[in-house]
Amino acid sequence: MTIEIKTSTLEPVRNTFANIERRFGDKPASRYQEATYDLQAETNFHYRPLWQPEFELNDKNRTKIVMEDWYALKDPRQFYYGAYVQQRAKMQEAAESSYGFFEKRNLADYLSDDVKNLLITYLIPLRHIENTANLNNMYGCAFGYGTAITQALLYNAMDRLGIAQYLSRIGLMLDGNTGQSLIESKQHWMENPAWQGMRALCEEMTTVEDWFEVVLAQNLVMDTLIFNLFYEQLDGKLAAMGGRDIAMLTEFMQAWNKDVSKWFDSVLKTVVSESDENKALLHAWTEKWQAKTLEALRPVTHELLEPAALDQAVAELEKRIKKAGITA
Amino acid sequence: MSVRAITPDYKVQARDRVENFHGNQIVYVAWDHHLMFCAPFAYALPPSMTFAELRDQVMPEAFGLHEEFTKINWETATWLLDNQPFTPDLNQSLKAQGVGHKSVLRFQTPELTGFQGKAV
Amino acid sequence: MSKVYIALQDNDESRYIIEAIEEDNPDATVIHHPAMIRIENENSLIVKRETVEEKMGRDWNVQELHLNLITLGGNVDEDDDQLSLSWNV
Amino acid sequence: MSAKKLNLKDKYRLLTRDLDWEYSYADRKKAFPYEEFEGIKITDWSKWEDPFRLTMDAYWKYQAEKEKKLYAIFDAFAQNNGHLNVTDARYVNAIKIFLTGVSPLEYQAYQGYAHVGRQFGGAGARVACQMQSIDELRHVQTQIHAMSHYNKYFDGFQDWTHMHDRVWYLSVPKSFFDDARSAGPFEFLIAISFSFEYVLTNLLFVPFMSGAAHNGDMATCTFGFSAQSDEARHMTLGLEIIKFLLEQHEDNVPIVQKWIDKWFWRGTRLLSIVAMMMDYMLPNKVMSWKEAWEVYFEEAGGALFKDLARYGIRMPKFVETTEKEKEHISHQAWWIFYNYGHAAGFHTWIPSDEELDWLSEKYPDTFDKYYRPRWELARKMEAEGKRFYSQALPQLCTTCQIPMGFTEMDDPTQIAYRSSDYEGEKYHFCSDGCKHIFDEEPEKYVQSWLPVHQIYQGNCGGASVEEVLRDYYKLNLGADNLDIKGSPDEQRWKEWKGVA
Repeated sequence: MTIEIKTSTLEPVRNTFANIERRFGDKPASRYQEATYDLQAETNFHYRPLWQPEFELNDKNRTKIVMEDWYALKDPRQFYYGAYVQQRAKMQEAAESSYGFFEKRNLADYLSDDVKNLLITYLIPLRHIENTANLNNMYGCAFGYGTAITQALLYNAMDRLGIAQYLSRIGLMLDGNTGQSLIESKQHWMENPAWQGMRALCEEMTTVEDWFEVVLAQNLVMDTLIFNLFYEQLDGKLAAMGGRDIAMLTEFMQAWNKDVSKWFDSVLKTVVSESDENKALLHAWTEKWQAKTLEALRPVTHELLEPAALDQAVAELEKRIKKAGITA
Repeated sequence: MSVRAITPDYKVQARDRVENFHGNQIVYVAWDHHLMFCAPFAYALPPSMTFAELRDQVMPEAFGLHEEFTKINWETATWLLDNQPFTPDLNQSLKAQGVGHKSVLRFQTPELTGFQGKAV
Repeated sequence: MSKVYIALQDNDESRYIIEAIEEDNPDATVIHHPAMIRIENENSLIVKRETVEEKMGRDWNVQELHLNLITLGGNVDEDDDQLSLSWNV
Repeated sequence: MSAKKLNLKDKYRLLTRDLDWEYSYADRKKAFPYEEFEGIKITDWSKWEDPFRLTMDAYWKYQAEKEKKLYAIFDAFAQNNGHLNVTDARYVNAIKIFLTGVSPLEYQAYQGYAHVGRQFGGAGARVACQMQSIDELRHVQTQIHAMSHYNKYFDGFQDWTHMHDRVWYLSVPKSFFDDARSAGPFEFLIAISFSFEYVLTNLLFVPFMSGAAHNGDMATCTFGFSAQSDEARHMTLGLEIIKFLLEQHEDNVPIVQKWIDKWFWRGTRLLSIVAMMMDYMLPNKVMSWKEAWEVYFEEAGGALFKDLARYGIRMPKFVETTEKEKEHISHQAWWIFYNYGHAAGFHTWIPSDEELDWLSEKYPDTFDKYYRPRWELARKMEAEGKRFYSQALPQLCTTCQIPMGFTEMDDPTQIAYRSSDYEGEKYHFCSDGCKHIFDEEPEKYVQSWLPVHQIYQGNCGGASVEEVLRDYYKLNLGADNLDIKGSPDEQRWKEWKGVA
């Protein structure tokens, strides 16, 4: 039996899910929209958490930031899982070919001991900072409100783990896969006086209670300073020391930083424009964490870079703060 | 046993306290061995309602769908209140005869064996 | 005796993997379900990289197994050369 | 430089666990505050065996490959009107339950694993949980995208997330996951990674996805199997966490056993919905619930518990009851929905002659004796023009929240009643298992958001059931609910297929 289907009867009954229609009208929706908006449970929670009975399972009061609609914090990159992993897979492929090239040509052998020492002392320890960034973004993901921001925080957290692993691989390439350079670099992190301020700050950050505060401290303040100092500025210094090839290995981090800054700047802008109270909070937090981070970074940048390096990084941070509209 | 929480005084008020029902109380009613009705019914009733009102005005709407309902001889039907044998007093209020908040009332009609005699 | 098992999506790649598993585990039983192939064996089952590579005629990473894997039962031990499933009985 | 090369295990350790360090400046307990209150003793996190060793670069690579394949099929499915290829319009109701009842659980799993993926002090366990968190997000999102096309052509999908927070039968899965997420981090892992993922989800995914394949549903089958490929990693995490806790300290054994008892029972109750999907909702049947239970729990679970016996772990409490229940629960569950089909967001129906005979064959000891008569009554009434719907709200079990429709397993004509008194209030349960769970932690379950009671408390809008369904649940009455017969779904299906 052949069945003739009239096209007229195959008209859709509706274009998208009702929650998406309520937000954007009755028209076809994007995959990002359908996979993001209103996914998180809003009401009628059954039991108070045994670990935090003062809150509901999903609770807007875990930060002092107030948003009428937390889904306003949409991701300009429109990352849902599929879009995210496919984008990262592309970056990974490029990184893999650089790492492969570096390894195959034994480029590590051409690095001077000075360069190697510098990397082990100042670059590889960043993997511990990335570990903290992973924790802080996970914290925001777990305690944040609404899929728009929490999914982006999760992607960010996983990225940080990825970056920590790339940094570790740089170490493994330096030591011929013995792990010795990672042991040494961890010793620096644990004992070298230059790093202790940063280590103390990382430890402190993981005890902050307000999720938006810690996400801001990490993704705006610390990241802007770290990425400027340890990738952009250090890159120049390495080139001058005959370590230009290292740039192949940190390109992922640089490209990544650009990608997430775009997202986080847009989040901040939206939060600021929501209310003066939000703006004041962001301002206070930014000041507080900027002071702490600069203090912590001073010894290590002092040893590693030119005296003006820190000012240059601060200028970069101030640019972002201004762009987001975070003022007193 | 008791719950193990981060604080020793993990205590949340019971959600279904009688005062939350705006003057009503919950009473569950079931007809044993008549599984046409998949589960006992839950009613929100004023505690002052008489047993006769429950039986003759509230119950027929749902239970009346069963063809045996009109054949019930209420003189011989037996009752359990919260699992104990119980003889209802038609003219007394639910509350006065111990039908409390979240009480279960079940009745049995052994001569009526359900659809096809299969307890349906 | 307890059975361990592994189930793969029924597709071309899986067929080579199954062939390899059958070769390395001669006592294993292969069961076909709609869209799924299940292999079970008493106590242990092993997937060897080398054998899969032989069947596929290309390099194969043990972690590629995850692309076609549906489910498994048993204690897992995975390294560069193989994935094994076992019960400690 | 030494030439010693690292093996995969050591390399993975360096790339994950070694990122962490002992705190000297801040109080580590303040950074990881939830590790102790459950009474679990961890003496050495470094004993954690990573259940699988995917670094992020490999994760991105393999997952992107999976996603690429999956979305290619979704696109093809939508372009070719794949919904026309399913066996029957009835089938689609099974996936309505999936989107409204299961997908939000994937979301809760994403949240739950994010929480423990931040809170565990051991980096190995933390990273494993983080990966599961992002996988679970993948699952909810691919499910939405798979169902997106169905939503355009069938009723009942459109307000799935709103429904999940409110609709009576969806409080069964919701309370299950709320219970797990509100528990401490170790209980969460035993509940979800071990009891649910390892012991029970095969029963949810494998037969059901095989069923989707068998019923022409390419979209569901594809996301299902693709999701299941992550599940294999998650199951391995489930087995690892239990071995880890049992090996860390002998005091953990009774705590873990208590959680296994609780979550096994809570899981079996949740799966009664899957049981009815398999036995009643798939037009082309794959295997009966009873068979699935025997293969995926009795056989596979039996092997597992034998393996765990060396730690002093025994089979879950009430497992004997499930041996009897496998003969009954699918029938009792579908009957509940048939009774309350006017209040459900999907369609219900009476099994066809062929299906009744299949059920008799699969359940020779129970179907004709106890359940066929129910369907014959339903048929008789339908033939008389009286398709019946229950006219009063049902009593619910305080723990599992399913209407009290389960019987004594030794007397299947008698509804099972259990109750407890706690602080002057009565609480009712469908089974010894549910009563036991309440009695262990009454402070938790007195909070249950029981839909029937909430309606009576006036917390669900309107005074009438119709208003609750229409305004609070946002069901499109007359379209989403009632029998498949005469539904717009059925009508459209007939038009597409060119049958009158």
